[in-house]
Amino acid sequence: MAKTDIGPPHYEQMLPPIIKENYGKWKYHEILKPGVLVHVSETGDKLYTVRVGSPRLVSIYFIRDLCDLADKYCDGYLRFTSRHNVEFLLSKEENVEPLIAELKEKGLPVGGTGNSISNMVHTQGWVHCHTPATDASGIVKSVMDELFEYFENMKLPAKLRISLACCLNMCGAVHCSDIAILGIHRKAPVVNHENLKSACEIPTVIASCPTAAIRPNPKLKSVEIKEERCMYCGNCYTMCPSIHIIDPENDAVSIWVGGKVSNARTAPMFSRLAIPYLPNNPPRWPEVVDAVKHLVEVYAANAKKGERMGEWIERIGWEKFFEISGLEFTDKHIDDFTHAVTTFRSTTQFKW
Amino acid sequence: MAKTDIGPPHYEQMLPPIIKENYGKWKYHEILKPGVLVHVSETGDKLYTVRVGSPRLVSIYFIRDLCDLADKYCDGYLRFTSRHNVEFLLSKEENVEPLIAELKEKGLPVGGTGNSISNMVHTQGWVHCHTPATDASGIVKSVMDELFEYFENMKLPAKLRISLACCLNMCGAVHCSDIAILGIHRKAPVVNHENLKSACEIPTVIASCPTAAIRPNPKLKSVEIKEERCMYCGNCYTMCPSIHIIDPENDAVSIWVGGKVSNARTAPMFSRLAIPYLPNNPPRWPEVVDAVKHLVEVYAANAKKGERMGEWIERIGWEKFFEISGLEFTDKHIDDFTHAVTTFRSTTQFKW
Amino acid sequence: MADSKTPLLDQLETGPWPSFVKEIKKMAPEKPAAQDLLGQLEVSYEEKKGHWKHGGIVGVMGYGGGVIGRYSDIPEKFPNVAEFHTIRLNQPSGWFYNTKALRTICDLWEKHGSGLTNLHGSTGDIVLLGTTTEELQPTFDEFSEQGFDLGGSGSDLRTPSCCCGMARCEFSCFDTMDLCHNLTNAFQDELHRPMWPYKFKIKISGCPNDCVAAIARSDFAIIGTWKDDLQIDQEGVREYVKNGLDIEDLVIDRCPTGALSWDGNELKLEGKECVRCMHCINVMPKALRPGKEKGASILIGGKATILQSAFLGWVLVPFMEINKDNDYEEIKDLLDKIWEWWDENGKVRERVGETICRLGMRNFLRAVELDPIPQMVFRPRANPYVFWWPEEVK
Amino acid sequence: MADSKTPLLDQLETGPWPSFVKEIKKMAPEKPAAQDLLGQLEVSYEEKKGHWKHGGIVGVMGYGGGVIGRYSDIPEKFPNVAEFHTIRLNQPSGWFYNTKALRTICDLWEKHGSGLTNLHGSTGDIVLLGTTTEELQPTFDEFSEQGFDLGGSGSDLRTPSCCCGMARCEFSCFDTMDLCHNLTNAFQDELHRPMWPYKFKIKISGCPNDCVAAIARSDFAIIGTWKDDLQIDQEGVREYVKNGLDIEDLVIDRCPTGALSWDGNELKLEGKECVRCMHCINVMPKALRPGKEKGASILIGGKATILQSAFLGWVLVPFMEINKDNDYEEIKDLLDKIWEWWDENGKVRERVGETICRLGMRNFLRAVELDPIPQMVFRPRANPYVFWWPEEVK
Ligand code: SRM
Ligand code: SRM
Ligand code: SRM
Ligand code: SRM
Ligand code: SF4
Ligand code: SF4
Ligand code: SF4
Ligand code: SF4
Ligand code: SF4
Ligand code: SF4
Ligand code: SF4
Ligand code: SF4
Repeated sequence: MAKTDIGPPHYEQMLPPIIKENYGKWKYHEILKPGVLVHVSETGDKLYTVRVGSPRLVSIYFIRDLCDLADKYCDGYLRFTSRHNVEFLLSKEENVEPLIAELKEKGLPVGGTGNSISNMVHTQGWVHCHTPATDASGIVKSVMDELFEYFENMKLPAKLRISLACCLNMCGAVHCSDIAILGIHRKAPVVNHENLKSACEIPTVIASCPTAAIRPNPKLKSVEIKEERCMYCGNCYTMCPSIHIIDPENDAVSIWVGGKVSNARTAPMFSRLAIPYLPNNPPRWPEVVDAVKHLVEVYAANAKKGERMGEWIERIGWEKFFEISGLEFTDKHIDDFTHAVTTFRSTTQFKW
Repeated sequence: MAKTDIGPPHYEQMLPPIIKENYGKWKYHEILKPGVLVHVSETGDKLYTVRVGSPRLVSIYFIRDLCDLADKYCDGYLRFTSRHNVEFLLSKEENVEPLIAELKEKGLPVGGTGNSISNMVHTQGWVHCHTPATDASGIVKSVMDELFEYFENMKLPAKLRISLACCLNMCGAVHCSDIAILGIHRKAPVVNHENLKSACEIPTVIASCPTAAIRPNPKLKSVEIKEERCMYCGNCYTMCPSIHIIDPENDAVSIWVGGKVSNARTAPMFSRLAIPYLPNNPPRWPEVVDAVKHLVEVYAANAKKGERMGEWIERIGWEKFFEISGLEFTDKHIDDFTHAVTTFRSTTQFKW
Repeated sequence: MADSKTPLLDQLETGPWPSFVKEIKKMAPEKPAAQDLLGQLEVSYEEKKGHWKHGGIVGVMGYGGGVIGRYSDIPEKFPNVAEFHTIRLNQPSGWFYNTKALRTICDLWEKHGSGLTNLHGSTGDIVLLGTTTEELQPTFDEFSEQGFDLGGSGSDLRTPSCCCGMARCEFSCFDTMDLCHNLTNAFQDELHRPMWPYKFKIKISGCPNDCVAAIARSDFAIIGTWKDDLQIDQEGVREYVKNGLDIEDLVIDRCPTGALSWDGNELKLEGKECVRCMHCINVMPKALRPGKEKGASILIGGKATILQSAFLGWVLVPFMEINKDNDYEEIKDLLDKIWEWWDENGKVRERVGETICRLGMRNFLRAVELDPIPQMVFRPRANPYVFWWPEEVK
Repeated sequence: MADSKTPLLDQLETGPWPSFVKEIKKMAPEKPAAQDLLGQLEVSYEEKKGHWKHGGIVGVMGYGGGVIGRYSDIPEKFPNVAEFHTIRLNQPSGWFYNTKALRTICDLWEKHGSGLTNLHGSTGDIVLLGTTTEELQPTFDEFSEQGFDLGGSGSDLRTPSCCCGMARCEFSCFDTMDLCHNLTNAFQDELHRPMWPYKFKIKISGCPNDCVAAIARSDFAIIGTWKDDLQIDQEGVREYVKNGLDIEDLVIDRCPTGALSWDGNELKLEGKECVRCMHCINVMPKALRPGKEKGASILIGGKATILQSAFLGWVLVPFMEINKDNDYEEIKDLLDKIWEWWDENGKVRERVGETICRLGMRNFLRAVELDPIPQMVFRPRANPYVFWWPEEVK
């Protein structure tokens, strides 16, 4: 039998010699050009990093290609980033340009550093999950195609992080992204009473609803959903397969803005609703792509240098953001969950 | 039978001629000295106001004294302020000093304008209410005696508003005061099951509890209080006299800081817990008086000119406020009601 | 207990601040109720607890509110405060009085009650502190004859109040006192006959300084504001600077939106950045004034702690013209719509702000026929728990 | 359905960004599962809906997690993805690889699965995308033999992850990768055998830039920080200015607490005002560095929306020394205490932050034996609903 609980391979095996030797000794870094970093050690050693965009959903052929390049230029070492980019780690400066040339040839983009749009954190969508309100990879591809120049250069006011999650579970952790794309359901789920009886625990199902929209239906030994209380989070569906929420006519995409994670300058911020509804239009989701592009351009044109999306909006005020961006403000933008009242404008200070 | 629904007397009858003539024409004002304002009209007319501290709980003799003064110096007109001070309204500058002299003689303080401590908004306490955890007028008298100089001069960085409420109903609306004194109960109320049966509606009593600490006791046809869930707000007692919350051994006083109401510079702010417990020590509540005085002095010594208490604290950070003031930080300072999570420090930014 | 000693309370007669104990003592020789109040209060000071019983329903004919019933729980010791009810009289707008009116109050209260008052209660009423059940009706009858009426109590409209406004303040953006008087009279029924889920308070401030704390202490706050740029008298500004005002530190740097700049000679305002906080005007009232296109912001939901914790009122209507000429029709219409919805949807003892939170702003806005706008919120929602209207989905 | 056409997906092969469709197609000739995945995905694109059924419990021996069961709801059309389970492999710290290891993964996955992966999943695992129930155990066995183990899924500890830290970053305040590796190994049982109310995530960033989004995406965030003043190389600062950096606008004015000033020659730091936000260091990495007294802040409670809306982690321990020498004892002790309390008190599907909110920080802090300190909150409570401990009252 196989050994269990051995844990992951030790990271030390995975480090190129230059990193082993300079571990903890890095002094400073520079971005030499988009996608290319150099880290300089106290020892004087220099480590070059070439960052490469990846579709994340990759085949073993893709990985083997990466390995070939790493063997050729990087002593056989490479890494991935927290946003699913690939990073080639070079100890020799003279390898940088040849590597880049070969990457270009293979259609692999170099960029994502500094004030750019990096790879999109995203999720499974129709490729592998059972709860999605939209696809993940398809939208990512469409958006990144359109915003490609922002990956390859660093002309934005600051970093801009775009993420996507295909349902409210938010596996893409879109809740703190400069721009977030979120798949949403828009109709109360339908209960299959016949199945529910045997498949699901009724108290658990009832407890799963954040808005207490579910009550028991003792007659049917099932549950009932109070439609006007349901906001389609899908949590009951997660708990119980007999409650069906997927609905191609109404499933859609929403856009959120202004989140950030870093503690630089301002505290981390949540992303906030910008566009409540855009239709699901595969294969290229033109409405979503246009909306994201528009937001990027409005931000690029108006923010100060060094200002993240949310920092810019908070400085000018959300009322100005809606004006400048031309987005419609609707009752959906007004929070109505637990902390709603903390978002209500309890001052006479506002701009016309 | 008496006429009903006639409404209050018309304000026009109550206005001195100089105000009637210059109604809506005031151009600017100046504070000539503490307690003395002049308002200058576009017509050139000048209205002098002398502001006088009042105990608020007054006898008809006090009012008649005021009337005598107003008849003598103010053409028979005066007003009260939103903080229960008296304002004498003079059309003749030469009357100002004689009025002040006579006020002093009668022991009535002149002040409360500009960067001062004005009169304390407060409540009934043991004088007239049934739910108080402390007295109102007695603490006010004790605090104002001690802080008297701040009423009579204007040497604070900004206005400082102190309020008091004798129970969580907060009739003194202490929730947005620079310094708030709040009477608190500290033990779960005791239910008189025998009475409750007949005197109170059980569903209403249960619904009255913000923390759902009350459940029915069908056996006794009464209710039961889950002690560990009760935070002694007294709301059940308000709804039902058979639930007794007053407890002289544990009733006490708490101190809150940093609230404000005006929209000037910063949005209005809630007062926040500074001192969770001080004992009820009539007749002069020395612990409460000392604590308030200390807070005023710490503020006066550290805030920038023009900065309200809450603005100062928010600028330096609450961790610094606790350090500078020497107040103890306890688990009681950490919110645990509905919006608690919005007060938790969700950033690595803080001072040591 | 006419001869009770009050050593504890006596200690509150000294010190520079005027003493409420002295006030009670002033009435004591004439009023046994005042004497017993003092006695009972001394007991409270000894025992550290109040001695009033839970209220009781007392009142005057035709009214459901305006009187707070109060009974001693030691009437055997203090029989003269066995009944000690409060009458709330509606104050005139802005708490202005002629001495004749005040003397009338004194005379009538000397006749019918304890002779003790609060000027004023913290909602704004003239609080007549302490009389018997029997005296309530006669007291009211005489006050009514003299042109006074009751204020609110219970689940009704509470006595509206306002700052002195145009009567004594150059900042006032509309006539607060007239509006307060008008609304109070228009809603006499709502004020006097409790019929709602809970209390409802209206407070009116002439500008964002909010001198009646409307945003914190009223369900419906009317706070003056303006739409155009604030008015600058450059000469006046220079005068302040000449007289030593550190304009950079105390004005420019404190503007919350950086709308102001000073080049040593002229104060420049970026009008669309100004959020009308009043700060610069407050510092330089001789030189700066609110704009000319004046009106008010309406905020909804303010209240103290009970039940769902304190709320500060939030923007419902960013700008409303305050129109004396049409008898303030817009405000009254809005109030009617709000009350109708709240009355229908509010739970017992639920302030309107709490009902809105429970049922969602979207439902409330639909009911009162207002469009959602960004000025209503600091920022949009962060959670994705969005509701859709049936007509919006297939 | 080996010959299904995919006109919609084909449109995603064009454009400059690398195409996941191409990746699937690369595998299709060799792997019927990849071919059917493509086909089923095309159906999803046509119908605008997913075609995967609600999960199912599948796994490997000795483990309660690490595999996500997945079944097609149209297996008759796409029999090769009738079963299409995911295996989560625990990545090495910092996502560093040698090509040998990567090639091993490829080879094994070519043998046992679809040949498709996510590098990486958004929790950080190597996600092996799609195999049959039958293949699960053999796949695991071979990976185990090659030194790989499963990651987390279900109500257990999820695969911890960390930024590259000292391996490739000058800002790192401790050895993120070693800590991550150490904790992962120390808590193998917690990682592999779901036994808690819900999932629990640990993420580790070497400094407040938080490059693994620990504060937003983990229940327990370990984020590097320091206690003394940040280090300034004045020569380096002058160099930046000489090269055209607008230091006033881009550094001084952006410091959140005004801790910095620049006199044209020297950068002055008011050390006790600094909140270690990293901004100035980020702008001038050649001149500024974190202080020398390094460690980490521990934040608790971070998570996405479900159920009580998203939380950002909040400060639990402002500063903890990160001590390799004692095998990170302090952190492990703290984790044990937290888990013990949460396990006992948490409801089903309640993240630890939600349990804390429901039961109150005071109860939590007592359980984990930490003193309340102001750094834990932005500001103290505004509502007066304060609880007292039985021993504090009479
Ligand atoms: C490689 C990576 C860490 C890893 O172990 O994988 C990394 C590496 C670096 N980060 Fe990061 N960050 C990485 C994800 C993040 C994330 C997480 C995310 O995006 O999901 C954040 C938080 C983002 C947010 O706030 O929403 C992040 C916030 C930062 C910041 C703060 C930026 C700000 O001002 O808000 C800096 C500082 C800076 O760039 O000036 C930073 C700086 C850096 C530096 C310069 C650190 C250094 O000295 O080496 C590295 C190169 C940055 C660059 O791309 O220009 N890194 N960095 C991650 C690359 C992701 C990618 O492929 O794009
Ligand atoms: C008389 C009164 C209104 C009334 O109708 O009764 C009043 C009158 C004035 N207020 Fe006020 N305020 C009055 C209560 C308030 C309140 C309400 C309260 O304290 O409960 C506030 C909100 C306080 C708060 O934020 O907590 C208030 C916040 C202001 C402010 C804003 C101060 C700030 O910077 O936050 C100003 C502007 C200023 O003083 O520079 C102001 C300014 C003024 C001016 C200068 C307006 C004017 O041009 O005449 C008046 C003289 C002020 C003074 O005392 O120096 N008034 N003012 C109230 C006097 C109460 C008293 O007896 O002390
Ligand atoms: C007399 C007065 C205090 C004072 O000394 O000035 C007062 C006295 C009482 N208030 Fe009040 N409230 C008074 C202004 C307020 C205010 C301040 C305001 O209106 O600006 C508030 C906070 C603002 C607000 O409404 O949110 C206030 C919030 C309460 C509450 C809590 C309401 C809430 O929703 O949070 C209660 C509890 C209740 O209604 O059962 C309450 C209840 C009471 C009762 C009736 C006690 C009770 O539970 O039945 C008190 C009667 C005392 C007595 O026997 O005389 N009183 N009460 C004030 C009314 C005088 C007047 O009419 O002018
Ligand atoms: C594979 C992955 C998405 C991806 O494409 O990368 C994923 C996929 C799923 N997640 Fe997730 N989550 C993944 C990272 C996340 C993250 C991000 C993170 O960890 O940084 C989050 C948000 C952060 C957080 O935990 O709060 C996340 C929040 C959820 C939630 C909501 C949890 C919550 O408390 O809010 C659920 C719902 C649940 O647990 O039932 C969920 C549930 C699921 C399930 C198991 C669906 C379900 O309801 O049973 C998905 C299986 C999809 C499939 O069939 O492959 N997933 N999930 C990620 C794990 C890969 C890996 O191990 O590396
Ligand atoms: S976000 Fe929702 S649909 Fe997408 S992978 Fe996660 S659980 Fe599945
Ligand atoms: S979808 Fe969400 S809101 Fe609707 S019933 Fe299910 S759990 Fe409740
Ligand atoms: S604050 Fe409480 S005790 Fe004081 S008067 Fe109001 S209701 Fe009565
Ligand atoms: S005092 Fe308040 S918390 Fe305690 S049982 Fe009564 S209503 Fe509930
Ligand atoms: S609220 Fe404004 S208008 Fe009214 S008194 Fe205060 S400063 Fe004047
Ligand atoms: S009123 Fe306030 S916001 Fe407007 S310019 Fe003056 S200080 Fe700035
Ligand atoms: S979190 Fe800090 S230490 Fe880690 S990679 Fe990012 S910048 Fe470097
Ligand atoms: S690290 Fe941040 S807070 Fe500290 S000095 Fe630099 S910019 Fe200011």
